[in-house]
Amino acid sequence: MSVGQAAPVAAGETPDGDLQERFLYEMLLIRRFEEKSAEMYTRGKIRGFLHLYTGEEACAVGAVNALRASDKIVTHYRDHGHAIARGIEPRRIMAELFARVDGTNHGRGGSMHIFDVERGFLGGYAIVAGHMPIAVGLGLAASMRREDWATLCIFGDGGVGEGEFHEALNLAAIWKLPVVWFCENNGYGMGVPFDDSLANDVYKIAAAYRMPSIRIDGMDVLEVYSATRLALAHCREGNGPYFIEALTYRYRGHSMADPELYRTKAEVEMFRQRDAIQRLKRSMIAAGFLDEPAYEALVARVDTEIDDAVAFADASPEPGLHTLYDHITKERERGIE
Amino acid sequence: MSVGQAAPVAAGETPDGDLQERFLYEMLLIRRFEEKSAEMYTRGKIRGFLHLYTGEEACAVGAVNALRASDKIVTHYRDHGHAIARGIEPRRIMAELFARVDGTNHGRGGSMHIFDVERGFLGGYAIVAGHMPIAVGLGLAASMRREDWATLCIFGDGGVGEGEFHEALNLAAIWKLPVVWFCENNGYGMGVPFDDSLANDVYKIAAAYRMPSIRIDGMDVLEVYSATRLALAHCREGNGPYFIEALTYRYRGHSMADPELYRTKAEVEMFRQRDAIQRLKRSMIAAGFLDEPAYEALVARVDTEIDDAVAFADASPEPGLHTLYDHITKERERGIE
Amino acid sequence: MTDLRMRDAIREAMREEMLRDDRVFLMGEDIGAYGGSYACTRGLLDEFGPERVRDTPISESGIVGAGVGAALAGLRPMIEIMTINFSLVALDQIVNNASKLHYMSGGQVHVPLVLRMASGGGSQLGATHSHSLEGMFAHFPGLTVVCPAFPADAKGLLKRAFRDPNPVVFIEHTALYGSRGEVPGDPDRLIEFGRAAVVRPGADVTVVGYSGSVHQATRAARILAEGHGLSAEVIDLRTLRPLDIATVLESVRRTNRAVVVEDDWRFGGFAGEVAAQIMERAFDWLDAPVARVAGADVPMPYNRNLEYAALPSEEDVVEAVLAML
Amino acid sequence: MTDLRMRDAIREAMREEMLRDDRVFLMGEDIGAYGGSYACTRGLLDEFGPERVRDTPISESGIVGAGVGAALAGLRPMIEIMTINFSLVALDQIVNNASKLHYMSGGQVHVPLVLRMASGGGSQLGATHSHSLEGMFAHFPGLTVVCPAFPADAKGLLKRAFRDPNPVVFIEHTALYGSRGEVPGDPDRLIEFGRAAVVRPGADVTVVGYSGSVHQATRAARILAEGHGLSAEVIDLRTLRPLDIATVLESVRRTNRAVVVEDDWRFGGFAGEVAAQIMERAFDWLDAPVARVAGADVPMPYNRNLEYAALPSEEDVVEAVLAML
Ligand SMILES: Cc1ncc(C[n+]2csc(CCOP(=O)(O)OP(=O)(O)O)c2C)c(N)n1
Ligand SMILES: Cc1ncc(C[n+]2csc(CCOP(=O)(O)OP(=O)(O)O)c2C)c(N)n1
Ligand SMILES: [Mg+2]
Ligand SMILES: [Mg+2]
Repeated sequence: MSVGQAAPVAAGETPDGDLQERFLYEMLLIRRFEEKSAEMYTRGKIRGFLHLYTGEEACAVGAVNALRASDKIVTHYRDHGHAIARGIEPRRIMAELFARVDGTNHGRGGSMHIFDVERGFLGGYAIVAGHMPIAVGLGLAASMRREDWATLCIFGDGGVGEGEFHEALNLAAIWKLPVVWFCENNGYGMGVPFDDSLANDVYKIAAAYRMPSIRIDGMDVLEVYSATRLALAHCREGNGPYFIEALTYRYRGHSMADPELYRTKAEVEMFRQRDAIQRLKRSMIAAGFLDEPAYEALVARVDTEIDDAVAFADASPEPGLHTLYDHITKERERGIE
Repeated sequence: MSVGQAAPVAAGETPDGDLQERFLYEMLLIRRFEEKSAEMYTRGKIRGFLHLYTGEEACAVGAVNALRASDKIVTHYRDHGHAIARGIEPRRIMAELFARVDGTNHGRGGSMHIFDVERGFLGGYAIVAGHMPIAVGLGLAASMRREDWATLCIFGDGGVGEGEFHEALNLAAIWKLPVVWFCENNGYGMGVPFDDSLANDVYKIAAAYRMPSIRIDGMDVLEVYSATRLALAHCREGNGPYFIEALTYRYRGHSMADPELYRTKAEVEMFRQRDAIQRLKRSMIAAGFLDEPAYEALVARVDTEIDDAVAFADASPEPGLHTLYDHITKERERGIE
Repeated sequence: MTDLRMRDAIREAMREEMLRDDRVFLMGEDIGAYGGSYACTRGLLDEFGPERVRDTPISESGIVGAGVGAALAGLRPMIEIMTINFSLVALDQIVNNASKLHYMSGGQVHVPLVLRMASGGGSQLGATHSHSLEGMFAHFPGLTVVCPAFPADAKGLLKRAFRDPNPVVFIEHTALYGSRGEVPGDPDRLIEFGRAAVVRPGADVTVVGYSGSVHQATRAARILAEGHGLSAEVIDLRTLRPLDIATVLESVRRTNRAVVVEDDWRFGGFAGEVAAQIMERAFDWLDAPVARVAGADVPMPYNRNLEYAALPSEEDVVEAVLAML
Repeated sequence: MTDLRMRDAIREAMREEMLRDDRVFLMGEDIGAYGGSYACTRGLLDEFGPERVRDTPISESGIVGAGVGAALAGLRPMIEIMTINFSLVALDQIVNNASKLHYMSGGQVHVPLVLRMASGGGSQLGATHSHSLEGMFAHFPGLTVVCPAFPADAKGLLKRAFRDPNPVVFIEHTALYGSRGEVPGDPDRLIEFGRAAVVRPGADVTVVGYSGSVHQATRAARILAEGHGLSAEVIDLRTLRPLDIATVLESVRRTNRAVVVEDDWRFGGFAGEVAAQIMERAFDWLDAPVARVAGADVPMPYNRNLEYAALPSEEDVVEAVLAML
């Protein structure tokens, strides 16, 4: 897989220094969160499946920062990065990974299913492509109510193989719904190279549904940000859905269980050379937005925040056994209107 | 829906007079079979769902006649025409509609599920698009065994909305399988106009999987025949799948139960003016392949064959109740090798 | 009280709920111009327009998932899955999304979604179009499964479903769409979930059914009364989940005998669950094992005689009752 | 006899059948380069190449349907569905095509297809990834459903599945992949379907399980023997369909008490079918109602303690037995 050509986005307003610093901070925060999660997993504090986002930070930070507070997000199980970029406190996410009551889902969901309804973060989903039709329904609600919020639906390249990809894109297109389809193409669906899985490039398949569809460099946070803003503007103007394929790469295995028999260390190294964080750091320094001491200060802030997250998670109690049967159905009494 | 532009098929060898007469005979046979089936349905001889093919005869006759004996067919529930064109005796099909022991499936299947394994007719399927993955498996078997037979998969425009359309086309494309996808676009999925169902033309969506994809006039049997031959040649040369969208029209309701609230008589009339049978008759007369007496003789032969089919079906016994539990699983003793 | 067909009672419930609550909308294949393949939505497109009565492509998984999404955003969607046979291509959306999101999210979101589907055999539609999968749906925590047998219940339960904050699978037997019954006009008459109905009181045996099988049970009860001097109590479960086992147990403790009737395949069907619960909780009251009268364990054959033999009939119920005396 | 892990016994069965019959091939997500998400196919790609060990896109419905088609054309495909949770998106292919075509076609075609899938909870994978749907599959006529508990059975039953002319759903409990056992080397040793095994003889109570629950039952039997002086007979069903109820009945008629154990949700689960059949056919031998020990009726929670509480344990089995004495 080769990181593709730049997107045809009106370069326009590049984010100012403060915003770029925020991007840098959030990317560092996500990376540190993931490294710490891996550590906590090996220490048995986190269990089940853990899919780390390391290497893909620019996608989450660029795309999610382009949203308004009223917009909605649905994403896949590799969701920590998106949740952090949406402003969910790392401590509440870490507590969820620890399966504690102060976790976003009070310990019921786990790593793959972060929810925060206050922030329009309507979940991480673990059935590949299973959340794409949900994005259609969110778009439908916005359009039927004539509201101007949009839905960002994030999924992986592997999801393109599923029938629901087709059904969802078609429905969004014929109903002209305000949905931004954001495909994080990290080159692999577990161990299967993307090129062996699909008959054509993702963004070309998507274009067949007659929606604007572009491929961007998912390891350039500024490009991701401006492309997503453009896409959202298109949606809000009532022009229907917009498709973005962001080329990126995951540095770690598919999950903590992955023996990584399917790729070489050299390939991973090649992509690490293009690291999105270092790239932004360099350009910010060149532009005079950042210097080494300021960078070190950011890193220090990140470390404190993540250490705090772990302490918070560890201090939080486990849900009591008496809660096992809570939330199977919303109480009907309160339910009846 | 407008019947679209001619296909880019090398006109090449138009079928000789004998073959054209065979096409004419088969189209007349199918139409008469369907008219008689409708009559038998109202008389209670046939029950369940009955989906008639009247108006679409050119698709079945043109496409199926392009096949070799070794090729395989899977199709949808509107399958009488394809079965007749494949040479399955109308009497055995009628007996199946009558639910009798001499029916193709011995009365177990019914109108929607005609099977004749001797003729590589591997069934009519009633879950929309549910047979498309089966065509992938047939293509896979041919390619793994290095055999040169191809599979013709016939489905309707409504099937394009299903996820399995996407999964099947993608699998056939990445594995370069010898499958001809034949979409009978009759303008409606039950009562929903095709244009409201899909974001783009069928053949353009199919083209996104990087297989040759054409739209043809499905009411011109000669065009259907030559296009399908071209597609089959492509498959046999190991070039992978080929997609054909044939524009056609059904004169009758979706099934015998259809109140037809969704279209006008005028629209139906317009398409009847383009009737494929009359069209072939006229061109054959112009070419000197046919004259009125010869045509009348064909019609008379058709009437006799269909009357015989009804008599045969009516005379055939119903399956005995003791057979209820037969064929749930193939006997295991015989099964073990 | 007006005398209505089942399909008209269902339409009336949808219409009233759409008039009451503008968050309610309908989506499905051919529910608009075509009027619904069983005519349940006929006329609603003209009254409410194409946005609230939305025809969809043939994409069950897509539209059920879209229903979940619209429900998450605060709307009250009703998705018509033309028949229960096609719910299999959408099952992942129903099970992994609709039924679980409230629990998985720790109670943050809920999914007020009504899924209507036509079910049952008996019309010679063959193996793929004659399923009765009510029991399969009832197996999943988070789902409510409703199976009305009478027009009045259909209306009261469907209106109740529209006012529930959770996903409700509402299953309609195709053989009952034309059946008539008195239906109360009161637009606020709801029928609570988990309340079985004693549709015919009796003393000698308890016959439990739901949806179509309630009618076989009732016909059998008449035959038993007239032909054999036996009085059978007939119970209509009305909802499979929640299951009102209390009403069943109260009856069985009086009659000391029970037969459970359903169209679905016997092996692994819902009747087994009901039979097991009766045994577990009324063991000492039983004079005979709980009997099951259910569908033959075969894919449904097209032939009429074979299909009739494959489905439970009132004669089968009568036989089962006589066999346990 | 060699001592093998469950996953290695499964691999050995596939490997031997591929060597024996060149019509056999494997297809699934990540079964090639990745080696299978539970390592069952590791090494087979190198030995048999990418055509017979085929990595597929994430298209469960497509690949299961492709398996049906390849089987119709005379091949012997094995489709690995990574986990049973993902079988829901392919269920229509399994039910409406694989299980019915032999019957619908009047016996003209048959579908020799093996569907392997990993099942079960206990690994904190959360609500969508912890299903035990064996009972759901067992409900469909035309399917054979195999649920081995030991490496030797897994090998003998899987080899048997490859030689069957019908679709076989072969379900492997993720918690057992690492478990060890003696496995006969004879490449032609097959285990017939529909033969339950008495894994521990006993006189006071019959405990029935399959797959993972056989081990809970056995541990419980030890506790009952050592702690309570009770002798429990443990029966491993091995296949749910066909179900060997005869072996169960023979045992219950001796012990007069039965407990059925499974991981799946209790309500509408397969244990209910087994309990109902025992009641129907051994009613007069029963000293107490047949008890069910099964999963709690909740979507699986991620938290470890909650998940443990949601799954049946040997303590639950012991309790159930003591409660019926
Ligand atoms: C329907 C379904 N099939 C299979 C899986 C198992 N699975 C989990 S993640 C994954 C790979 C997905 O790859 P991609 O969509 O590219 O996302 P990535 O992990 O690369 O971010 C697979 C096959 C699943 N969760 N759901
Ligand atoms: C999965 C599924 N959904 C819905 C149906 C009900 N149904 C039967 S035919 C049909 C319309 C199909 O239209 P099309 O594919 O264009 O074929 P046509 O009838 O026009 O030949 C529908 C919706 C079905 N059989 N299967
Ligand atoms: Mg990927
Ligand atoms: Mg059509």
